[in-house]
Amino acid sequence: MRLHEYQSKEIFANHQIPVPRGRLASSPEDAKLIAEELNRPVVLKAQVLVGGRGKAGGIRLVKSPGEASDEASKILGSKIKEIPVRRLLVEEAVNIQQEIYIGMTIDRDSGSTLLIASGEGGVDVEEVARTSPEKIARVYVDPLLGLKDYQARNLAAEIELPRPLWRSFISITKGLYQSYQELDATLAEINPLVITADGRLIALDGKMIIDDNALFRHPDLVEKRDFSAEAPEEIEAQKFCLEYIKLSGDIGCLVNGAGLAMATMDIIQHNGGQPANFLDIGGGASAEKVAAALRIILQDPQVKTVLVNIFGGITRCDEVAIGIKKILDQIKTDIPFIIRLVGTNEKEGREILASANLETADTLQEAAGKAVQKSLEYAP
Amino acid sequence: MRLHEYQSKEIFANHQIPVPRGRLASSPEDAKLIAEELNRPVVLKAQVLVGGRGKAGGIRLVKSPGEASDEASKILGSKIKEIPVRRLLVEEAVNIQQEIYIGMTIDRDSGSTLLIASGEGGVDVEEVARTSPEKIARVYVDPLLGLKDYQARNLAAEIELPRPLWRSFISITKGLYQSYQELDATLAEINPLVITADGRLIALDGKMIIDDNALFRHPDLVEKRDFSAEAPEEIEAQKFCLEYIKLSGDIGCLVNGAGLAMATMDIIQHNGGQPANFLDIGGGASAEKVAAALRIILQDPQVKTVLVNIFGGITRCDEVAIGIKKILDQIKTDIPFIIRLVGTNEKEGREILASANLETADTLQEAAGKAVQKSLEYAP
Amino acid sequence: MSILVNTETRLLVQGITGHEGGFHSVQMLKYGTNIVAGVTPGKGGEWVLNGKIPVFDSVQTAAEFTGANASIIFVPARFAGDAILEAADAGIKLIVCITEGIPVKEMLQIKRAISHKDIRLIGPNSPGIISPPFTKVGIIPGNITKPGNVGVVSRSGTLTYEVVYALKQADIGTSTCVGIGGDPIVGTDFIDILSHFEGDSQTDVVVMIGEIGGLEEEKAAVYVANHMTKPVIGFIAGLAAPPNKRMGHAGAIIEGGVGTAESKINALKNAGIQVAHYPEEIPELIKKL
Amino acid sequence: MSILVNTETRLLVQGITGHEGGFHSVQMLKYGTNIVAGVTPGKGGEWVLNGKIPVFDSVQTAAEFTGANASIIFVPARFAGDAILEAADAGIKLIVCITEGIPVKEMLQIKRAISHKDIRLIGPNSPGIISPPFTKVGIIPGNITKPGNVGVVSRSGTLTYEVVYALKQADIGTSTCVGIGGDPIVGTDFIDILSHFEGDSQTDVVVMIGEIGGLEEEKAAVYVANHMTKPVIGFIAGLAAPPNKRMGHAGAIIEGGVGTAESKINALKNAGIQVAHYPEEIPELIKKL
Repeated sequence: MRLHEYQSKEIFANHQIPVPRGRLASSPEDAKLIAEELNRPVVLKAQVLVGGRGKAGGIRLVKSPGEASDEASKILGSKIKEIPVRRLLVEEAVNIQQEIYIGMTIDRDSGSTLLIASGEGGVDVEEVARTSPEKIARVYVDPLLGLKDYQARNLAAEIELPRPLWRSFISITKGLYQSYQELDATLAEINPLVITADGRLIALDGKMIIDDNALFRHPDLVEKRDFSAEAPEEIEAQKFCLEYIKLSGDIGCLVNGAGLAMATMDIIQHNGGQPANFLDIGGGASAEKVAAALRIILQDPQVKTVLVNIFGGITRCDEVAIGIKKILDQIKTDIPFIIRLVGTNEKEGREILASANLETADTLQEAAGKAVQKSLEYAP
Repeated sequence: MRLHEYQSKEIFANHQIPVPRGRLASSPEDAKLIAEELNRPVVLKAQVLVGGRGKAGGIRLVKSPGEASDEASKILGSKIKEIPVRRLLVEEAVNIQQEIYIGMTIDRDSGSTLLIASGEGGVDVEEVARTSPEKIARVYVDPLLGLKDYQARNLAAEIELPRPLWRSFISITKGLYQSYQELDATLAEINPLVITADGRLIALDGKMIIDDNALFRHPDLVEKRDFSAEAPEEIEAQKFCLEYIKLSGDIGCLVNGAGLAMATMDIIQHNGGQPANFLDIGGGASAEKVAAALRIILQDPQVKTVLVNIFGGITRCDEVAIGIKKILDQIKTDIPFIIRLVGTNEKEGREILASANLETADTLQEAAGKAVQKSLEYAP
Repeated sequence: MSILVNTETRLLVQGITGHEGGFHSVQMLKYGTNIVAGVTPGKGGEWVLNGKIPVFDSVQTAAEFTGANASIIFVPARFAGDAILEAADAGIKLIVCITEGIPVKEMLQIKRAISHKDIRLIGPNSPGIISPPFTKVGIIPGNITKPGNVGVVSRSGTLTYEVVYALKQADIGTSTCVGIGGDPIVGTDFIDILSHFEGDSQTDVVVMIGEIGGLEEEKAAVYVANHMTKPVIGFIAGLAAPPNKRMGHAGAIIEGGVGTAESKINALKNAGIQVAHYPEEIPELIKKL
Repeated sequence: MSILVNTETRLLVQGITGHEGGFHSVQMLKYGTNIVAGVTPGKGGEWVLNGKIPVFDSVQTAAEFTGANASIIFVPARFAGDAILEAADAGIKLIVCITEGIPVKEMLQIKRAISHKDIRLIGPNSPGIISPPFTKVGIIPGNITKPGNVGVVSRSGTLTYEVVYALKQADIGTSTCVGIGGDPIVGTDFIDILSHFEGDSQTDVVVMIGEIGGLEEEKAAVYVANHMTKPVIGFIAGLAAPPNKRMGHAGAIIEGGVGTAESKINALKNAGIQVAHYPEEIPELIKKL
């Protein structure tokens, strides 16, 4: 689960990381009021969970409360990459001398958290990493020991931060690591962390991603989740703990297991078709979950065929069959279904489906071939 | 630093450990008021940092607010093992069905925290450990992983706690471990943890000892420290970070290093004398610290001779000499001093002391012999 | 001979009284696995699976009383990390964690904590291990495999079934099939299992099934090129997957251009590994060896 | 030959610009120790000790530039734990921590964290190591020892000086003297050092100086009885000490009746170790061997 910039900054502030003064505004009046309170030039920042906000016009520097109100009314209600802007962060503008990058995430390879810093932060940091990898400093954090002062200090030295800022940098880095640990984040980053014209470090933008598997420890975050900023079908999927990603093709896929779901998409493509989605119902899915998954697939207007590929292990084919039957009883659709059930309780599953008039397949290759064929034939 | 029962219980309560309702009283009126509020029989418990409070009359069960006031006026102002009672914890009385012991401390041998529990808690738990060691359950906590649920559960099973209480026991044990970790304690114990007549677990008494080396992380505890409940010469010693323990002999010792201080006491005893104290000025002591240490020694009316034994490493003999000179300039005393300085800056130290008319010694055996001799000869 | 499990395996089931644990314990028993005990805290003293299997409150006591030397974990995600450490602490040498959804940072800690012990953890989020015809420690359906000389190792769950089933349909048998688990942090990696297969007299060919993300397959390819004498057939899922939802700049910087299906397929090919286009092509490639 | 340190030792001083670090660096240099670098974060680039020793911001860079293979730590207690881990992380194999007052639980974690690495930590709260006549890594005054064939190992600081000084006064020299540190949790125990002395060709006799508390001396006694061929002389401080301020019931239960001076002296005697009554008796006992 991704956090909004303002949420990340709230968390940062609670961990002694300096952030610009400011507040959230939901209306031009709010924006004006906050600008008046701050009594200096402010920045309006659209709170939407997509990258490239700035280039899409979601960030504006304004000089007066009146201008803040005017610009806020333009951004609020507009859409950035399909997501409506409902809230703005209104913050004091900061005089930037240098942009630094600092971030941390899980490094599968070393089995630890990897901290990265660069003296050349900002939106182009990935380009810096590609062209000048020596400008990226790295530190591995032992998962049992946590981040130590010397590690943060070594980063400061490596990115050639001026010495008077080391103490502040160490404190910010430790604050970021604590935020990352306490929130069960898989990513925490400050980009840019700026050196201001008057020689202070301040976190100008922040990003955090929380491990969905650890959300049960953070009911407050789940409660405050802003669904308006996310795609509705993905919200629905998450409600049922389904992994769903919408794609651009026309063959809806329902599969158990991420690897098999990808292999199913691959074989559709290999047969000349295009998957409409990635959908993993996980292990041991109930009939309700299967029904919910199919409902999401069928809501996609591009879908011309549905391919169900279940290889039962912890998932039982009979439960899946019950789910399919349920949804077909509820929703009348002429979209063709290709069903392949193999594994645990396969026989029982097939028996349940025997009554319904559904196309089945024995092999994955056969199922994919049929699905591609049906999708080409389908005319609603 | 030892915490009072009421402090430990405050900490426990903050970590979801059930404790009896109650508050601290400094006067009979307070005690009466609290008893009225609780509106049931209460226990008055003297808050003094010594063992065996109960046997010394520091714990009383009373049935009415009036009785609470009467008994409180008897205990308050009385002394338990030389310590004046200034505060009472007034708590609701609890109906006890079984007493359990649970405690944790540093286990040097395994390099970890050792948790101990017994189904036969209470004041005689050490006796239980001696006579029926199989009734003591143990769990070692990995210092990097911390206490895990299964470990607390295994303790519950081993002490044959009724299953309906396991969940509560695990929560209490984890709460105690968290208290211990957060407060940098070297000991945390609940004794007794009682099963009440109505089948709940409640912590009836608690003890915590905080690592003095970690007190810098707990300024609040240092601030709230109750010096009235501790011996004044030990308070004075702690102010200067001196390790001082008063003993019953008549030869005051000032030594650098705990091992050498003990060896000095041992050799005094070996020569037929008795040390008046253990005093370790630590490593690298300043002249001020040495002076403070001598002031504490000289305040002990039993002292008939002072033996200073310094073997300089990180401690410099010249600093020690300056400290000795300082105190002798300040305090006029006829108590004989035996001084032995060896090691770092020994020559400079001897030169500083050359002017003062002090007995010196080359070997420890010689110093101890002289000190014992002088103590026998001394007549004030 | 099989790898990791065999007829000497004395299996303990953590979470035996749960829905999934109970169901799959029955399946394992039917297959022939020697289940000696179950653990469910608070239910010690009960007997389950038609009164055949004793339940204990802790792994410690279960291991003491039954001599269990392997454990399989079916407990819910938020207790599964604790269950792994409990098994490790009780001296269990092979721990197979089926549970999916353990927070990744908890796994970082667990993996580090057991890394210095002589313990093999398979998973989490693993379908387990099957060695036809008699032993399975996991949830891989028994009827989709047959005994044979092909070792299978995979990061996926159900995709693994697809592969061993395709092998069986083509009359090719499996020596041992190991699902190492699909989570970012798992106890055992491809190289560990490949080295076991290299040393296993029953295994003549190895099938390795990877997917996008991480660098495991790339590292395994180097291992195969340098240390394996037996032929390896590969398959990588995720060619049609959209570019990874990148984990911020940090993820992008760490992974750089690697971790994609293309990079993995290239790495395998460069190591001399034949790569199938879809699961059912694997038996065809094996037959051509 | 000496143990742990020798003329190949390339020493780094953590906290070289501090009061104690500076003072004792001068002493070590004078004694002949090969100090190659100092570390004080924020002072990298300076040169100290009459411009002879370069200062670095981190152990990592210091070790890279100077090839330091040992480190001595003089930094204040609240930073000393971090300093130990920094040295360990930078690949320093011998770390001597002089600092006193590190919180005990921090040491539990540090000790556990480095326990799987090939690192020897001496201390904390140690006077260090001296190998007369040329190498000292610590604060033991150089002029109180002379070269010889007696190995000394001790938990105490100044009591150690007392002993080596008494040896010198009796014209007995020291091969290496190691102060393992007086804190409850230290990196290296008696047995480690005893085994080094047993294997050291220069050492013919070993003096072991213990004190009350813990079980180290009792365990060492068992080791001496079973594994040492060289004679060992013991001394235990604390016979006149009042009964330990017991750490609650838990401490009393854990330690039981052991850990007292009597129990330690008995353990040593039972292992065939002669025990001196006071430090200056040690040379007498050695001369009688």
